[in-house]
Amino acid sequence: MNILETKGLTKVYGGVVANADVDFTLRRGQITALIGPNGAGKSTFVGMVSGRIPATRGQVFFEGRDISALPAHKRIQLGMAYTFQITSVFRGLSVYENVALAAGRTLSADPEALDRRITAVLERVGIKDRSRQIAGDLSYGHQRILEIAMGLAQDPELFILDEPTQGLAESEVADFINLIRTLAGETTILLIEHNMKVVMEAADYITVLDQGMLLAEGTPAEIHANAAVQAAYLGTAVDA
Amino acid sequence: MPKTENGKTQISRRGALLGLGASAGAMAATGVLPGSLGFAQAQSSAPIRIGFQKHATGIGAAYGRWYDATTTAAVKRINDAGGINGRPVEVITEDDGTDPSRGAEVLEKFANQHECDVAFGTLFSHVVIGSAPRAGELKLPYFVVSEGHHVASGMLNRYTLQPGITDVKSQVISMAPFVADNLGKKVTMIFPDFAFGHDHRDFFSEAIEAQGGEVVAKIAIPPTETTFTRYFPSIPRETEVIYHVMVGPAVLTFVKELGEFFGPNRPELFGFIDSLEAVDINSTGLEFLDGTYFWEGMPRYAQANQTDAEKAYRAAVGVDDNGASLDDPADVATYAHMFGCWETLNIIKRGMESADYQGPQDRTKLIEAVEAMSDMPESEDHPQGAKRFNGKTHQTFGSQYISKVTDGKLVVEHVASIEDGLYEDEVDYTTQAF
Amino acid sequence: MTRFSKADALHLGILAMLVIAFFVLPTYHVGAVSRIMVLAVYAIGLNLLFGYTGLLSLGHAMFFAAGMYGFGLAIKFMAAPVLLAFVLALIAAAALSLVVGLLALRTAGVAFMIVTLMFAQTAYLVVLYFGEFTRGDEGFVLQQAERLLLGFDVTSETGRYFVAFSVFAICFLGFARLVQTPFGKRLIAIRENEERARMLGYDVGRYKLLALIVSGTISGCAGALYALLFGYVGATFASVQYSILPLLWVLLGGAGTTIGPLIGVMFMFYLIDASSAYTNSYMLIAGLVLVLLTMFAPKGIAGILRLRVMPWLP
Amino acid sequence: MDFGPHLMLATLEGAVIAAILVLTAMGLSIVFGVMRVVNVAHGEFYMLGAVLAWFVTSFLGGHPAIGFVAAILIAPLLVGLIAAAADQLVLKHIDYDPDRTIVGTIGILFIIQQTTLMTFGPEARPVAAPFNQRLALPWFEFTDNGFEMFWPWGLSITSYKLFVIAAALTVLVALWLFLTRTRIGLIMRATQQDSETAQAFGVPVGLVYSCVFGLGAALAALGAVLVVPIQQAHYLMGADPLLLSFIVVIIGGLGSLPGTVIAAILIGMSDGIISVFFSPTLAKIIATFLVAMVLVFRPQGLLGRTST
Repeated sequence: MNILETKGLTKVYGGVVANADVDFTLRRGQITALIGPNGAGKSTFVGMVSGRIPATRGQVFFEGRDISALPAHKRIQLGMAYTFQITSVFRGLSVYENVALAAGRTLSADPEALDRRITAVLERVGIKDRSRQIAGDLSYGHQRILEIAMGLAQDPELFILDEPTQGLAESEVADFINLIRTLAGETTILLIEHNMKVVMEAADYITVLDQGMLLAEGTPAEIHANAAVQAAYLGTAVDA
Repeated sequence: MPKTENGKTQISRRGALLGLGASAGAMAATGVLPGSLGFAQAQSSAPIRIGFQKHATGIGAAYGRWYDATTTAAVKRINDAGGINGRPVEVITEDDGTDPSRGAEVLEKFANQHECDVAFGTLFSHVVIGSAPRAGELKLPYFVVSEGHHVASGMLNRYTLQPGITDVKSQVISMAPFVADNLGKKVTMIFPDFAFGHDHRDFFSEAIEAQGGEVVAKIAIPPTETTFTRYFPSIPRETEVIYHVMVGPAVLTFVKELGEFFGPNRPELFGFIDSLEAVDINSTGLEFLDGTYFWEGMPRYAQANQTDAEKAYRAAVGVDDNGASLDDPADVATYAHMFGCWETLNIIKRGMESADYQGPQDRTKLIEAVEAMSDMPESEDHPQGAKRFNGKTHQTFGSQYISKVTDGKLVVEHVASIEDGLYEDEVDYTTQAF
Repeated sequence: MTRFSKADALHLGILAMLVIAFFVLPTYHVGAVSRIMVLAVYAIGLNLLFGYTGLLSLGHAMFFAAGMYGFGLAIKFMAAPVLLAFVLALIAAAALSLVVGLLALRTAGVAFMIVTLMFAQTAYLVVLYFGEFTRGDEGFVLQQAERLLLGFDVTSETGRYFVAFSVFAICFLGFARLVQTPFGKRLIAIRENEERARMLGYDVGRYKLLALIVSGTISGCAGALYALLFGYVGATFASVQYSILPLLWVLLGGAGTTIGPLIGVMFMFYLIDASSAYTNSYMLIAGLVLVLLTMFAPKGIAGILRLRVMPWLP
Repeated sequence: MDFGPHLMLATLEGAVIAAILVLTAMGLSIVFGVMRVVNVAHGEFYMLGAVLAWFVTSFLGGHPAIGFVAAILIAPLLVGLIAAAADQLVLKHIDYDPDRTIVGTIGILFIIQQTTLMTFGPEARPVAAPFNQRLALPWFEFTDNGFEMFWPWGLSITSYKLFVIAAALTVLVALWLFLTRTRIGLIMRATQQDSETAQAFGVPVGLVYSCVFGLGAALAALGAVLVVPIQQAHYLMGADPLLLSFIVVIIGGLGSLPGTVIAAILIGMSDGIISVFFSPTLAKIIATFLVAMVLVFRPQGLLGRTST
């Protein structure tokens, strides 16, 4: 069964159509990349999926259940996790507290389990030694990693990552790809990405959005060979 | 722990002191003697400390300044005449910000920090009511000069007294006969929509009905309002007299807009001078007031039949014949109220002397002595006129003045007698324990 | 773990000092500290909403007044015993905060400031409008005999001090505990980054509403306590001025710290009290101090302490 | 008074209130829009304008018009300079941080208020209007005798109040021209849009802020000079205009000058018009509550754009 489906999902901003009737399915347990040129409506799309942005019309199904009417926090409670395109952590709190807040929604009743989860997640992403640092003082790369840690700490069924590698250094990108690959099978990942290297290396499956509409989908190889995608996207921004 | 030995007290009694020219001596003594030296001596002539709760800031500041001037003048006169029980009087002034919370704090300061013998001088009712419970708990005699009905209504306590100024209920009741007989029977009342205004509304409505008149409309103006014209259309056409009372910094606007609203054909106007207290009635825009009537607690303009006591009082507080400061003719006094400070201080003096007041341990004796007072004839101690103090209700009653604006001056047209303003007792504080 | 006990030690130490203060301070200051503790409870109420949840209310006087009038009117018109009146006061404040919360929390930022300000202004006018019961601006007195707490006289210096102390201690410790709980942490999360908190699955609207209700109820508790201890109920306490004051106390003391409210109230009280002894224009001094303080101690007094000496300050 | 004339009178009076409010709120709106700070001392700049007007007119004496004209030139200028100085001395140093600005401007409020109390005193002092004729207004009605004109009791306005409305309109137009047609105006608006970019393009943002703060205060002072012949100068008169303009700015929509104008008219008029139907205090309760509800259901204000 598909973990996520959308039907006719549409967003109109003051007459401008950002997403037009997007019918989308997401396969369970895989890493799917959502790509498309700037302004293709990728962030709007995941915004509507996660509930941050109210849809003009259309439906969202999660685990077969229609969640179109649910507010964002309810959708997250069903097992989604979401990382922001622009880094969004609790800048005034420590790394540990950041992750504690993420894991705490389900684990706050059991402090020991909570502490175990936090330690495990920090270890996994490799910033355990920074757990007492204030998040705002971290380097940009570490903040992005912290944000991913906050997503993992929620133990999500579906993990939506909105351009996670934006602004990362080359070596950090490589680390990120490794991390993502280890998650395959554990959880379903929806990855919005500009960096084609990441997409090609990390994704099992690719969906292409152009001008708010679904343009193509397929394996990385199929997409690479797709003429329409070439024209709309790869031809213009292949080096992005 | 009595602070003064009997023998010394005898010497410093009033009679003995008169011949000694004591005030200067006593002042000098306290000024010269350091606290540690001549302990007994210093105590016997140590000043009586009166805490003056002053509206120096906040909405009551214009009144506060004149209450201060009157207090200073009254205390100077008392000290010049030998002080109280031979001891000089010292006034400790604290600003209450015209705020009930700060007012209560100030009383605590008087009682516990400055070690005042009594507290005195509050005008605004909310400050009085906010402070009075603390006065009762601190067992500090609290002499207010507020004209509110709070004391006589029984709301306060045995330690709070108002012996120097008539309360609003009495003032209002005593106006009704004149209004009904001379101005008209159909009255529209305009008053501020808070307790002070409601007192006017309730007491006057009742009193005018007793005179065969009626209140045809009651227009309550919200507080902090700065413009008024839009409320005036609610005045019914049949109105014969408009009864107005307003307080606060916007009073002049209120009266001006009333004039602008009516133009040339107005009904009779009867106002409480509160509407123009500290305001020159010859300000531009007030010309229409000519021929209208005002209640005055004490006539602002020196009258043709001015008494010597009034003349002396006026000179002592530094007010000219037009009710303005001697230094600045544009600086108009709150003349209809501030006499209360003068008279209250003289009553404190008389009370302390008849109670043989020595120190805080005699505070209850002081209250009993004041409670025992009754008729007070017009004199330099009571320049506003004769008073009748009701020891049970802790409230004084005096004559009230109705003046007509004539050629830019307020000329007294009618004097309401003490009897006109009497009403049944609502409380007997003397039955309360100290 | 050390961090935990240090904070606890600090809180208990402050309470111990307040007990000692009663025995060593002159009478006047005992009275002053009683009042400071009552007002500090009010400031704690605002601190929860403003300092911890990041919602700046300019209308907290309405909650203070709800408690004060709930208490005072229950005694005046129902002759309720003090304890029952106190409970009614808390219910009144909680109910008002619930209604205000449901409406005002539809807004955020400056709009929230204005909406709370205007609701408070409405509440103030309502107090005046029903002058028949409230005696409007003049207010009314609660007689000594009506202020017996289970037969205990709260109008003596000792009684007043320790009733104020007890309520303060409960609110102070309860508050210190509250901000350590998951609930408290989530409020901080909302203050730090509301959108992030929502996208971690927290029902931000519900948390904000709860914070407002707790905050309003604590403020109402302070209002009822004031009426109980000082025997006066009046509209002044519902005016704008009494919405701005707690904000000033919290900002001066240090917003988002447990000890900030007490420090802020104490500082402001003694600043005015002390400077008024030297000059009539004490507001001028107060104004200068505020300007200097905000220029050189941006996070308030407790904020400076946290920055310089006690980084573990909760 | 009959309903029709009463409503007309309330509307006219409301227009006068709105005229003053629009100037004061405009001042706050510009400051708010460009600098994003809550200036709690704004009402005190208004008060200073009124008080300075009194000083100027009583110093000059002579015909009221001379003093008034002098006051309208001098008071806003002086107040603007004082505000700009406050900006340079205080606000600049706290980096326009929102919380610190609140404390700082409360401090400035205390300082201005107390200084005024010490120099000007606690009295409410009147300033004579340059001219002030009462103008009775007619009312028209269709009766059995056809179209009739009559002069209802009390339906009137003064020439000065009409002048206030006209003056406020003139100032508004001038302000609009200033902001859209002059270089300084453009720089201000550019800074409002994006202060960092403006800085990058060589705009002296610090100086612009001081000018804006001064301009905002000067507008408040101008409103006060216009109002002081109707009301009186008093050291506590700043509280109401502060709250009202604050409300107006938010209701209008942050940073939207047309919104500010509409909201000022709405709020200035609503008070008066609602008072035709209800008793005064109840009318105020209803007006306050309704305006709050506008924000509850339109948090971005009337003409504000939703963020995100």
